[in-house]
Amino acid sequence: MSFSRLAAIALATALVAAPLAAQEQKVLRMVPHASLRLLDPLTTTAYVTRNHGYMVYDTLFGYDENYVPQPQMVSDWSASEDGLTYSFTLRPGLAFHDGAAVTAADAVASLQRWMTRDLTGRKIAAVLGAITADSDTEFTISLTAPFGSLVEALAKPSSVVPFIMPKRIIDAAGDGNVEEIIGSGPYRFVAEEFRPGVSAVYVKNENYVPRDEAPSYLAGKKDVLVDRVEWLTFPDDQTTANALTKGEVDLVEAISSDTLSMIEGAPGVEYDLRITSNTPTLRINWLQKPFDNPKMRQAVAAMISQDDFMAATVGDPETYEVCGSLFGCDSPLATDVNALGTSAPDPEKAKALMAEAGYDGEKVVILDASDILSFRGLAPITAQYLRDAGMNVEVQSMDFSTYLAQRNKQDPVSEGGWSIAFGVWNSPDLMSPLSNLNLDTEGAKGYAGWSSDDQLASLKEDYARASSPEEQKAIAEKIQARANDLVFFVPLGTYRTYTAYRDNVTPPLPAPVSVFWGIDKN
Amino acid sequence: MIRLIVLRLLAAVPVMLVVATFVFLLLRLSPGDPALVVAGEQATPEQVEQIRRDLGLDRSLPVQYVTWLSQMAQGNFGASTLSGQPVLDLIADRVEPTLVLALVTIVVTVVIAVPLGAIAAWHHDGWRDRMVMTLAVVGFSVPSFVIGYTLMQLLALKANLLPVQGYISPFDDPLQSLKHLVLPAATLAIVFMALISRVTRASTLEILGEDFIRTARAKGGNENRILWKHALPNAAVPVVTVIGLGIASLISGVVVTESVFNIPGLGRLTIDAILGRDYPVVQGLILVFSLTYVFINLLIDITYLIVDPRIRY
Amino acid sequence: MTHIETPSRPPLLRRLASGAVRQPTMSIAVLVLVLVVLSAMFAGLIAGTDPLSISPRDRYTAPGAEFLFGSDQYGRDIFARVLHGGQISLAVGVLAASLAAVIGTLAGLLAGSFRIVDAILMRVMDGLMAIPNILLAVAIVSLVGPSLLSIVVAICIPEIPRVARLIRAMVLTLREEPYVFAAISMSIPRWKVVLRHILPGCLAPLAVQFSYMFAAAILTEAVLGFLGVGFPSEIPSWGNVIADGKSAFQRAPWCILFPGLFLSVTVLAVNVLGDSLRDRLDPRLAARRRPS
Amino acid sequence: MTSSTASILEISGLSVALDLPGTVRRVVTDVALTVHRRKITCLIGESGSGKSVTSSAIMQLLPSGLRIDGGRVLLDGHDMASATPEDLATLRGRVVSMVFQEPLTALNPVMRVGTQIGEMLAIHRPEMSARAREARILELLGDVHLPDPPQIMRAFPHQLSGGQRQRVVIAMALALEPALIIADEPTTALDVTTQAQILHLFRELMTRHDSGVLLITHDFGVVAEVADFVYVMQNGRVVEHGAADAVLERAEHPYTKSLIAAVPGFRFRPELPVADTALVRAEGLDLTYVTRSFTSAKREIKALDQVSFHIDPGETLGVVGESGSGKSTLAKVLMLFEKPDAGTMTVFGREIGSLRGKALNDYRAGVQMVFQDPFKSLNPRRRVGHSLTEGPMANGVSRSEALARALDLLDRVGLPAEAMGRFPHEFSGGQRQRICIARALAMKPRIVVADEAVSALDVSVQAQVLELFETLKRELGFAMLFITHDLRVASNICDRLIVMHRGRVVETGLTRDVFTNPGHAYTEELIRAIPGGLAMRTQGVLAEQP
Repeated sequence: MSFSRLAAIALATALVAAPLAAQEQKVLRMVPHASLRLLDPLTTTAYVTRNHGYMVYDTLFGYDENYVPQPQMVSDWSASEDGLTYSFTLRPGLAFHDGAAVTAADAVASLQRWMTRDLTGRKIAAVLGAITADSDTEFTISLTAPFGSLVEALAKPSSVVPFIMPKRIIDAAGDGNVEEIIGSGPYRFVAEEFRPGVSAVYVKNENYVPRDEAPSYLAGKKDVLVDRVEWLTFPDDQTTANALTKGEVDLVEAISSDTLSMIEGAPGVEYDLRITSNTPTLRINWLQKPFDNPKMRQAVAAMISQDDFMAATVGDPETYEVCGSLFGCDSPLATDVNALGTSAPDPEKAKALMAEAGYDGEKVVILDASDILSFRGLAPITAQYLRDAGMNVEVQSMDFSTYLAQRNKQDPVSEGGWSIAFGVWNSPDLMSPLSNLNLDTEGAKGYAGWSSDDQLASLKEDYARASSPEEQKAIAEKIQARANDLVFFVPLGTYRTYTAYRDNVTPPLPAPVSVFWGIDKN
Repeated sequence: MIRLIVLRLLAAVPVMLVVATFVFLLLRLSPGDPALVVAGEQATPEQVEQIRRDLGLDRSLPVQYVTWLSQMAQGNFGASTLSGQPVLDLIADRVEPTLVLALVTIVVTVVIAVPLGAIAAWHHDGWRDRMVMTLAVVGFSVPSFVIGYTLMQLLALKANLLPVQGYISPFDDPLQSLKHLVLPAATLAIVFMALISRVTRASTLEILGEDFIRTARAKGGNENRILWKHALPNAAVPVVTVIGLGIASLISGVVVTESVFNIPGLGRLTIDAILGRDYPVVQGLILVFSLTYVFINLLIDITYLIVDPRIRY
Repeated sequence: MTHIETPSRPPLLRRLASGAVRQPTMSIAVLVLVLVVLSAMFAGLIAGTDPLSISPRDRYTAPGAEFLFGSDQYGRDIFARVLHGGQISLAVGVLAASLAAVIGTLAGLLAGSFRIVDAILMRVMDGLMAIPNILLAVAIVSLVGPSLLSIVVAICIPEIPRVARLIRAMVLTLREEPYVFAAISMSIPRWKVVLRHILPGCLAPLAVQFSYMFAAAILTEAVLGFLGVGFPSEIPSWGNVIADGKSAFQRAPWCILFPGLFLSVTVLAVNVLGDSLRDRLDPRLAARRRPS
Repeated sequence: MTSSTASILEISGLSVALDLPGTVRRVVTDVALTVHRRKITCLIGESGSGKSVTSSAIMQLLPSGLRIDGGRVLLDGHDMASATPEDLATLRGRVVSMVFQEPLTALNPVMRVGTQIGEMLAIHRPEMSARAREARILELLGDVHLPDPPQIMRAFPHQLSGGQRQRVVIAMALALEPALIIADEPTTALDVTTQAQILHLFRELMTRHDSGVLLITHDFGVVAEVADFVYVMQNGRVVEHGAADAVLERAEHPYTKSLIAAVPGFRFRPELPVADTALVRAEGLDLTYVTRSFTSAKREIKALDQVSFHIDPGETLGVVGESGSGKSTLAKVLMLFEKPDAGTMTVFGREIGSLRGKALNDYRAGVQMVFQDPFKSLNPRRRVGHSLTEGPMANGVSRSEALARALDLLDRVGLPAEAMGRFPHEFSGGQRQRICIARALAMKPRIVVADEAVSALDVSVQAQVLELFETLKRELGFAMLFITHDLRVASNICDRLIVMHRGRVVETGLTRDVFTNPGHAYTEELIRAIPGGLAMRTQGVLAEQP
C-alpha cells in the first residue's frame, strides 16, 4: 500500500510540475564536445572553455565569414598612419551580467591580462607602449613598433581569446583564476548550477544588446532565442547518439562520422557538417637524435600521406580533405607552397634521406595518447609507415595526462625521451603564423618539439609588421616554404565533424568555433 | 553496540592513513603533470609554470605531503586542480547518484537474487537450480557495458519504454527518477545478482545439510517453511558478508554503468580525476571510499549481531 | 563423535576426471577452453595475416572471403586481431590470476602463521580492499602506462586481498587439524609443515578462486579498454578490439561481435569450470552428493 | 486410544537402496521391527549397520540418494513407506517425532528455544492461542527438568549446555505427545553423567505421555540400562532380536555375542613397582584461557588449576573427566602446544618450558601423540609411507632406516607393507588409528599421549586398538598418558588414574583403588553414571588381568 501511495504522490507531482516547467521556458539541452571544468578562459587553452567564454563574454572584434575582423563590442576604431597608435570606442549600452556598465577600464584590464597569458598577446606586449582608458568608452593602445595584425589578434577565435571581463574581478584574481564568471556576452552563466565535468547552465542575458549586422561567424548580431542552455557532458558517444535519437538532448556539438552512422535516418534527427575543421599534426623532437638532423625529419615527411591518415582515421571522404597549407585551407593565408603530405608515401626518397643523414637504426619513439578519441590511429599508422621506410620504431601508449608530461621531456630517446608526438588543432589555431604554436622558433624554451630557426623567426616578425593582407600572404608563403624545408610539423589532413540536432531546433549558425546564439527551439 | 561503532571507527584511522599515503605516493610519483592538464595542449611553458606555482606543485614532495596531511586533519580537502572547486563540494555533488544507484541495485538484487539462490538450493540439481545457475553464470560472463548497451537498445530505443540516459534525483521527481534508474540499476543488478544468487545457493545448500534442518523437517508441516524460516536466516551471514564485500565491486560496476548511462556519480568523477591528475580530488575520493568501506563493514558487523545471536562483540 | 563412516575423498585428479564424465557441461567448458587456447597459441598460423597491418582502403569490410571476421576502421583483419588478442587476453587472465594467487597465498600463509604479520598485513589488505578494484586498476594503468605488466599488476592487486583472506582462513582452520599438530610434535620445521601439510589443503579452494579470478581478469581487461586505459591498439586484446569497435557498433557490428563472442564464451567456460570445480572440490557440497 | 502395550510401529520387509552411478546398493534389507507403547525398543549395531537409515526411513527423512525399496512401515495405522508429502506434513511431529544425536547442531542456532518448540505447536495446532502455546512450552520445559523454564524459553541454543539442549530437543519431540519417539543415539554426544539423566528422562516421560520409544544406539551399556526389547543389526539386516534381558544373557547370534563381549568391562591391571625417578613430574600447573575479543569484556576459563601429577617409566597414567575438565589441555601442555601460566613440568629430568633448539627437537621426538579422530589425524593428501617416515627423517634418521622402521611398525600394528603406498582414505577408522599409532611410535618416543584415542571407534574395533596399545607397550616399553572420558576404557589400560573436574585434579590413585573405593563425590557420580550400570559391572568386575 505504501508503494502505491508513493506512486500516486509521484504521479500527482509530475502532473502538476511538468506543464509549469515546459510552458514557460525554452530550454536547449546540448552536448558539448568535451566536459567543462575550468571556467577562466584565460587559464587554459581547452576548446570547451573557449566556447564557454563565447557564451558568457563578448569580444572587441569578431571574425566574419571571410576571416576579416569586424567590430563587435567596439563601435568605432582607428589606427594612426604609422601603425603605432590605435584608438577604440565601445558601443553604448554594453553591460555586464551584474548590471555594471562595460567601461574602457574593463577593456584595458582585460587586454592587459590577456597580454600576459596569450602567445600573440605576449608578442603585442613586447611592442606595447601604453594601453590607456581615455574615458568611460574610449581607450588607446600605443605601440613602440608596428604590429600589423593587432586587430586580427583582438578578434582571434583561437584560444586564448581576449574576452572582456570586469576590472574588479580581474583585480581580485591577481595571478590566479577569476573567481566570478561575469561577462557581457549573450548568455549569463549560472554559477550555482555548475557541476564541473557534468553540466553547465546558461540563461539568456536579457540586457544584451546585439549588433544590427546579420550574424557572420563570430561577428554581427548575437541573438538569443532560447531562455536557457544546458551543457550536458556525456562520457560515451554511443549514449550521446542514443540520447539524441530519443530526443533527450536537442543538440550534439560534435559527432564523428562513425558515430553519425548510428543516428543516420533516425526520425527527428538532422545534422550538418561543422565549419570548424580539425587538423591532426605530427610534431618531431628537434633536440634529440635522430631527428636533430633535418634530413631525418624530411624522411618522416616523405612517408606521410595525408590521404592515408584521413582514410584510416576518419574514413568518410565527404568529411576530410588533403590540405597542403600549414595554416589550414580555410585560412586566407592558405597556400600549397612546398606542401608536405599531399602525395603518396615515398619510401625510396625517405631511405635516401636517411642514408644521407647517416641513420644508424637509432630508436624512434612515437608517443600515443590512448584515451583521446581524436588521437586514435595516428601513432600506429605513423609507426607502420616509418617502419616501411626502415626506421626502428617503438610506440609508447599512455593516457593523455602522462602524454602531456612525457611530451615535455627533452631527454634523449634512450633516457625516456620521445621522437614523434601528435596534436589535434581547431582550424583557427593554425590560421595565423603568430598564433600557430607549431611554428614556434624558441627552441628548448618553446613549445614541445623545440623547433628553432632564426630565419623563420624574422619572417614571423615581418609578418607581424605587415600591414596589408597581400603582404601578409606573401610572407606566409615564405614561412611555409622555410618551415617545410626544416619540417616544423606535418599536417596529417583536415577533417570536419558533424553537429547533430533535433528537427525542432534551428540549425546552429556556422562559425569556426561552435556558437550557440541564433539557435531557436520550437 | 556504541562501543563497537566507536572502536571500529578508531580502527579505521590506520587503514585510511595507509590508503591515503599509498594513493598520495602513487599519484605524486606518476609521470602526469596536473599543471599541463590544466593549461591544455596549446599552452606555453610560461603558462604551465604559472599554473604549477598556483597549485603548489613546485614544492618538494615531503612538503606537499605534510601540507596535505595537515590540511586533511583540519577537514580541508583542498580544491580541484581541474576546476578549482572545493573537493568536498565536488564529491558531495556526486554522491547522491552513486548512492541511490547502489542502494536501488542492492535492494533489487537482494529481493530477487536471495530467493532465487535459495530456491535453486532447495531444488538442488533440478531444472530450477540449473536455470538460476545458468543465468548467474551468464550474468557473470558478459562485460557490464555490453549488458548496458543491450538493455538500452532493447528497452529504451526499440521498445521506447525508458529514457536512455541521465539521472534525476528522487527528491525532485520520484517517478522520473525511477524511470531513469531502471536501466542502470538493471545492468548493475544482473552482474550483482549473479554473485549473490550463487553465494545464497551455496550457503543455503550447506545449511540444508545441517542437523537442525532435519529437526525442522521432523516437525512436519509445510516443507517450504524450512527453507524460508530455518535455512535462509542461517544462510544470511555469508550472504551479508558477500553483499558487503561486493559493495566495492559494485562501485567498480557503477563506474562503467555511470559512463554508459551518463550518470554524474562518483565513479566517473574518480576516472576523470585520475586521468586529469586532479590529485586533491582523487585523494578526497579515496578517503571517501575507504570511509564507506569501513562504514559498510560496520554495518555488516551490526547485521551479524541481528541475524546471528551467537555473534557477540 | 559420529560413528557413521563418512566416505573419504579420492585424490584431486581422479575426482576431476570422474566429474567430467558425470558433468557434461564441464566437459564442454574444457573443450571450449582448449579450442580457444589452441587458436590463440597458433594465431599466427591460423590467421595468416598481421593483426597490426593497416590498410586504410579496406576500412570496415564486412566479413567475407577476404576478411573472415571483417575488418576494422583501419582495415585491420579482425580475425587475426581476435586470435592474437586471445593470446593477450588469456595471458592477462592467467598471469593476473597466478600472480594474485601466488602473492595472496604467500600473504595468507604468513598472516595465518604469524600474529604480528597478521595484524599488519591484514590492515594493508583492508586498505586495498577499500578501493574499488576498477578504480585502482585505472589509477595504476594510467600512472605507469598500459603494458602487459602494468595491466596484469593492475588487475591482480585488487584480487590479492581476497586470496589472502581465503588462504588465511584456510590456514587458521587447517592449523588446528590433528595431523598438523602431529607434524609439529615430530619436530618438523615450521616451513615444511606449512608447505607439506597446510598449503596442500588450501589448493582446492585456491583452484576455484583461480578460475574466478581468471575470468574476472579477462572481463576487467575489457572494461579497462572501455574506459580508455586498456592496451594500446598496437597490442590487440579482446578488450581493446571491442573498445575500438564500440563506436562503429551499428555501422560495423562485426567489429565487436566476434571479439565479444570469444571473450564471453571463454569467460563463460571458465566460470562453468569454476562452478564444477567448486561443486567437486568443496567437501561440504561434495558430501551432499554422496549420502552417508 | 489403543491399549497401553499395543504396538504403534510395525515395520516389515523394509529395504532401503542407495543409488550409485551405474549401480544400486541395498543398505537396509528386509528389516522387521515392532515398537510398543510405554516400551523402549533398542536398535543396536555398529557404524554402517543400517540402524540410522532404518530410523530415518520411518520418518521418510532419508538423505538424498537413498530411497525405500520395499516393505511397509505401519505407524499407528499409517503406512509411512507410501505416505504423500501432505500425509507426512501432518504425521511428522504429531504422531512420530525424533530426537537426534548431536544436540549442539540439532537446534536452529538463530531461533529462540521457545520459538522452536512453539513451532511444533504452531504447525499442528494452529488454533492454539499464543498464550496457551506459551503455557504449553513452559510446561514442556518443566517436564524435561530444565531449570527456570521462562528464561530457557527466551534463550538461544548456544546459551545452553549440551545436556540442556538435548532436553530441549526432547521437549520439542514431546510437544504433541506423539505415539512414537525415535531417538537416534540421543546420549552419545553427552557426558556420562548427563547421559544417565537423559536415559532416565526417556523412561519417565514415555510412561507419562503414553508413547513408545525406538532408541538407536551402538552401546550395549545403554541397552542394559533402559531397553525392554532389542534388535541387533549388522550389514543392513536384523540378526537377532528379543527381550533385552534375554538377549543380553543368552545371545545366540555370534555377532551379538561379539558385540557384548567387546564392551569393555572393568579389568584392573596389576600394580607396577614404584619407580625411583618419574619421567614426568608436574607441579602446580595453572592455565587460564582468556578470550578477549576486540570489544567485549574479557572472559576467563580456568583450564588447569593447580594440577600436579607424575608419570613413571613404563606406566600408563589415565586422565578421566568430562568435557571441559581440562584433560585435553593437560595433553597440550605436555606436547608444548600450550604454555602454562604457572607451575613447572619436568620431563626426562629437564624443565620443558625453557627448551630451545636441539633440546626442544629431542624433547618433541620423545613425546608423541595419538589423536581422537582417525579421519583428521592423517594428512589426507599424503601417502601413509610419507606420514610414517617424515618425522624420523626430519630428525636425522636416514631414509632407509626410516623406511625399515616404518615397515616394522606397520607389521606390529597389523597392517600389510603395501599400506605404505596408499592414502589414508583407503583405510577404515580402526586401521587409520593403527597407522597413527605407528606414526607416533616411529619417533621412538618415551611417552605416548593418547587423547581419546579410541573414543571414535566402534566397540569391537576399540577393543582391538586397546589390545594393540597393550602389546606395543609391552614390546617397546614406553609410558603413556591416556586421556579418556570412558571409565570402562580407562580401567582396561591405565595403571593409575587422575580424575579431573573443572581444571582441578579431584582424585588420584591406582586405578583399582579409584574405582572400588572412590574418594571424591564426583568420582562416585562418574562411576554411578556408567551406562549399563549393574548388568555390565557384574559381568566384568574385578576380572584381573594375568
